[in-house]
Amino acid sequence: MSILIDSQSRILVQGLTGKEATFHAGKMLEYGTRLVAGVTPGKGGQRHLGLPVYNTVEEAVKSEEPDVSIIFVPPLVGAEAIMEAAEAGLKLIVCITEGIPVLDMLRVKSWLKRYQASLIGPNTPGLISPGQSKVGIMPGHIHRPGPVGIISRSGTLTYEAVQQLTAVGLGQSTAIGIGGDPITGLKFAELLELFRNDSQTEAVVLIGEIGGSAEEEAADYLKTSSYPKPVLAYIAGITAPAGKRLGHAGAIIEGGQGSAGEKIERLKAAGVKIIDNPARIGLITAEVLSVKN
Amino acid sequence: MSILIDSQSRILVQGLTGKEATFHAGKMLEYGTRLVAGVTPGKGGQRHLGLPVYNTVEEAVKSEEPDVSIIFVPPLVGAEAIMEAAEAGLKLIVCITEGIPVLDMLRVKSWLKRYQASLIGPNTPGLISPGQSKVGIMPGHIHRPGPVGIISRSGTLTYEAVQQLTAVGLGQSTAIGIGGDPITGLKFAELLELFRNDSQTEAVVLIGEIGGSAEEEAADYLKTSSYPKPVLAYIAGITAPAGKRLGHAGAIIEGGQGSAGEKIERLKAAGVKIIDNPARIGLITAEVLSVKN
Amino acid sequence: MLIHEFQAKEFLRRLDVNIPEGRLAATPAEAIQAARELASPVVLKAQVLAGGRGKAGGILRADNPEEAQKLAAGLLGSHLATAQTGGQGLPVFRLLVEKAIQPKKEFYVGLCVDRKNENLAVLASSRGGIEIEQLSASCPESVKKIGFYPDEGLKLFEARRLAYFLKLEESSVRDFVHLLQKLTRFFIDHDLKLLEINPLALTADGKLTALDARMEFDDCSLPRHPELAALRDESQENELEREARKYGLNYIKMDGQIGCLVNGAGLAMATMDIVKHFGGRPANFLDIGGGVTEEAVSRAFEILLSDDQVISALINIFGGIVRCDLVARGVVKAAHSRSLKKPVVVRLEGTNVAEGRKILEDSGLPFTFALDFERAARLAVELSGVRI
Amino acid sequence: MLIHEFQAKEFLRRLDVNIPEGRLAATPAEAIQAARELASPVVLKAQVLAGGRGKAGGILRADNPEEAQKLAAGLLGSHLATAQTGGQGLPVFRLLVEKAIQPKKEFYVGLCVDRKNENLAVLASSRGGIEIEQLSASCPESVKKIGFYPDEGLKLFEARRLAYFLKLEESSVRDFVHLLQKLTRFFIDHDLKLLEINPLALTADGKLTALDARMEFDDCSLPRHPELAALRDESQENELEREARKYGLNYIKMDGQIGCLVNGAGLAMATMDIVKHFGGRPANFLDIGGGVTEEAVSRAFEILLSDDQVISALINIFGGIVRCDLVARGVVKAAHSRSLKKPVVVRLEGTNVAEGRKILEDSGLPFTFALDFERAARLAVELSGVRI
Repeated sequence: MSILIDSQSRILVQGLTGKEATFHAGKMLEYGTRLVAGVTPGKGGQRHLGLPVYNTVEEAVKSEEPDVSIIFVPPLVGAEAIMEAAEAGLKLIVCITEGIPVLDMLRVKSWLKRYQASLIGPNTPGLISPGQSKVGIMPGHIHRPGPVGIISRSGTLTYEAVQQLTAVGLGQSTAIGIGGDPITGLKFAELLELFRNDSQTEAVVLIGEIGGSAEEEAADYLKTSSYPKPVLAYIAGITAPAGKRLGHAGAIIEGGQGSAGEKIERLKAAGVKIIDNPARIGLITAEVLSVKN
Repeated sequence: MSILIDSQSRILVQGLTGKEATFHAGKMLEYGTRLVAGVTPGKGGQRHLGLPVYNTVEEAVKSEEPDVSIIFVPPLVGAEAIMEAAEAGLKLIVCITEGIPVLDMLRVKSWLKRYQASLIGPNTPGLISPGQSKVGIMPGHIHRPGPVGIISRSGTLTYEAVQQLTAVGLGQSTAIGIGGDPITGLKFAELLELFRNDSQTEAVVLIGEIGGSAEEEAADYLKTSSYPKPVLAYIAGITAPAGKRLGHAGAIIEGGQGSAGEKIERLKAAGVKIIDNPARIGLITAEVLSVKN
Repeated sequence: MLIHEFQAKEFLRRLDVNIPEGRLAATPAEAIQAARELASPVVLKAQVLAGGRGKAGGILRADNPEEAQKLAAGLLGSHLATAQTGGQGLPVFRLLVEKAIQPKKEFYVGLCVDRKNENLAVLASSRGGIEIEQLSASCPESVKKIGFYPDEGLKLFEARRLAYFLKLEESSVRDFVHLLQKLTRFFIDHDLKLLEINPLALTADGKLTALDARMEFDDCSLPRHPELAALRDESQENELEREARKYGLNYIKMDGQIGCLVNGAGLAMATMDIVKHFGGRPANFLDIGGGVTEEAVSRAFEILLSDDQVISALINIFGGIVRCDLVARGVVKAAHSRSLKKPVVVRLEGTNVAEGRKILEDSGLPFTFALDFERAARLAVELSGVRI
Repeated sequence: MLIHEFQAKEFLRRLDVNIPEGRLAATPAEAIQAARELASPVVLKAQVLAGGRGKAGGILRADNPEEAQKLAAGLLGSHLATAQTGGQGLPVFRLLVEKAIQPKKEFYVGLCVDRKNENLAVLASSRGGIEIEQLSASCPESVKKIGFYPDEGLKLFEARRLAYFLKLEESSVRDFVHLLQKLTRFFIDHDLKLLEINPLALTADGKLTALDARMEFDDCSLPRHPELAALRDESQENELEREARKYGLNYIKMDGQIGCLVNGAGLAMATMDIVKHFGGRPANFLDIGGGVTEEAVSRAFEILLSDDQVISALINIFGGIVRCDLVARGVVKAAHSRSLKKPVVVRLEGTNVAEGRKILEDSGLPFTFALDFERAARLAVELSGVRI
């Protein structure tokens, strides 16, 4: 199986004709992702990368019936793009854009409730179900289909984890970047719930980091859900100083909240296997899975 | 039984110390309604009509555990009062205030969705479950407990209907004014659904009027719900000219929509017994009930 | 509260929305002066608070200043009866004299409160110049509606969607989106109930220009917009209705013979309806309201009696908050001052009914009492000369 | 982006929020002049972008102008190290000289983005003057929080609830509600992330006065608030961090010996963590980002090397969008220009890894290659002099 996307997923690219989108849409097509259309206001009627371009998401939905949208637009119109996708009926929206103002994201979250749409990101590399569909900007070739689900707040660190897993012979069911911003769409807990019901997934690796409380919420979820699969976690930022923003807008210890140590304690107490050396994500996951099987 | 309120209902009065509220709270107490507290910002700690007064609804809820609030405040703070009541956890809010701006009411309706609170009104005489509780400004003495549920957009016309029913020996389970404004809380359809499940109620009388589409929605509801009890309706305003507001802010035929004739046709098609003479509401209801029994 | 086209356009001008160059003229001399200043063919537009002016002859084109003067002389001081005004029409005290504009295309744009969906709606159509109700009925696919909430406002993508629906060229899409943003902001900030630009013209130079504008404010919100209250034009109201409003009465003049005085809007409508049910014709809607004074009741009854069409009167009071004795005293006072000659049927019910009845009986005036609603209505109809 | 107290107070002044009368002083002479004009005991407040100034000696009282001058001379030009600044502290270039105020009571009022609840929050406490984190930890019942949404704003009843929680007298309730309305409006309109008034004083004459003010704007939103960008004070940033920011690099100086150059924030944190895991101490966080240029990589490596505490360096690149050859060229350029002597461990992975490695090898510079993440980290730690 996999979660959220598979080989049947029909993908729309918002902002398709932009430079970054053009590059990554090309890579997605190479990977075999079913891109069906693009949207760029004012360029409706053109074709780009062989795909039809529409002025509005509504028109694209009517003609091409996509079920997932991936967004590459400038940050100040990012919130609008997400809202437009949700309103047009897309149930999964992946926002790559970095730098969307935080108040805009609060408005987006309220908006999404009205439409039962799921958001991945913003400021995310996207997600991939190896061998089926890549909806994001991650290097496709390092992935293999397999039993490990990955949920991560990071980009390159996820690639690192994926490569380690692939190197020890463990493929991935779906690998998802939830995004590095303070306010994001789906987080660890909701995605754990999806992996729970996915037959392909045998273990889930969480890659968290300082800031916010997504990891703590995951711990609360796991504590009360008798989760049937092993969950492992690496939390980045054990060396991070308080009050400093480490690259990601969301990676900051504020008012004493959101430290890596606190997150690790909470996850450990919820039965999660903590990985304290980020170079051993692959090895430790393999150990856990071999013990289980 | 009865719906929404009964002898156990604990009532809070927002704006209790005002002139109108004082008068009507007195009448409600005379009727036997269980008023438990009042709220007037700045008068917290005082007593009024023997009731404790609080500064905020939150405090009143904490101390007196009301489950219904009735609101008598000036129109420009009416929306705030409703929101405060919903936010404090009250599940039924009755707003007597007339003249709340329509954009305020749109905001209120969005707000209420978040709290699963039901609103009656604004610009309503309130509601009464005869012999049990009167939460409103209607003359209590004309009511009798009995089998007829009443839902009305009007005030004095409802009193007229009640008196006619009482005169022919038919009491009322609950009589509810839904309010004469363009945007109101519960409307005919939702209240019909409540009467459906009320064992005391054997028939429901709707008193509608020109403007809006609440009657049409009731017709749509009845058409698809195999409603188990007879429903009768009188629609006021068959003589109303288009484009003129007849007293109630909501009673206006706009853009050819909302005429009494249209409403009557729709209700008739949904199996509702139409009463075309407002002086015969009591008699016709008695006929329908005697045929049924 | 409706405002005049020229007032609405002044708001648009302040929002930097394009409007035709124009002048207000209250006399033919001002009209010729305006036409000269505008130095081109002009349009004279009667400023009355009703739609349908074009078909009713309230919008006229003048090719030169002299023609403008002549046409203005005909319009000013006249009454303009449109499909929306009723028979007598509304007095024309001012004309808006505007440079005539030749649009390439005309659109409809409207914002309103959507009662059914409990939000705001923006409507647009590529068939401007036609009433929206007519358009929605005859050609619904030419109208697109988008709902939005006052706290959220209209999103850019929603405005863009309408622009593409109208098949605007890319250069106009941005202007249109910008226009809608300004209109929705204004609508929300000023508590409007209706804002229409019809037609919105696309001119030869590619500009979007508001050729007409209609704005209605929410009366309930006027206390928080004191600057708006001054825009009310009482000359456009029926004299009796205006007089009634001063006393907090809801009075609407109609064309029948039976004057009705009632407390409560629903009961007032029902009273009109039952009059019609028995073959009579109501002369008015009149709700004296809940917080009425004796003085206001007296004025209400005077207003009712001062309508020459009224043959008989029907007083129907279900006293709750309103006390029957108060109503009776007001009625007697008015009846005396107008030396009442018309037959009056009275039905009193509720609070202080005995006192009320006694006051009426003791007045020595020719009131006819009825015990219930139906008998009261039948009597009033019969007394108006209709045989039941 | 944090702004200074005096800048935040200027915003408050424009909102008609009471603030103490004050002057900005950049020299002791200006300080004495300010104290004379204020004609009363004054408070001198060091303008540095960090909290905890009071305890660190950055807020001083002067009873007369001469004392003000003397204290100003001590503060101006010095570095102020508070609990929030780290060891070196921040330079004091300006003082806010304010009339000393004797409050009857002090409150805390703060607005912030609530990540967990995904809305905005207003917090209030009757124990002003203390850091809110401390207060929440030591005395949670003294803090009340109310959440609200940016599109809806704070409702009056919510503001009133806070006022009653603070046990304000009725005369101050209205002022407080009014104050909160202004602050929330400002917060939302200007895309703030944090706004604190701490303490908010109730003075003897019953006025609510902001004795201190802290505002942080959302960097992401600055492009739509061009007027705010000018408020940035670069003097308050670490020189290397400021230099890095110019090139779009995320660099945070720390106190270790191993310089790290990484692409991606998560991998950069993980690289610091693994260094610590093997007993080393990272000298910095450095994420070169996804859209980096050769020039920026070169500057990044120069910045890293210019830190005298750095003994060894660790370059960890997982090429995706970033190409290894581009990074290699930038690194070689910097190494040449700084005549590299420190040991540098390199781990390259992903896009164009072979080309990158070749460029490094051909440079003739002393790079040590490691095949994977763990070996790279161990080597760098060992080369920094730690025995594993």
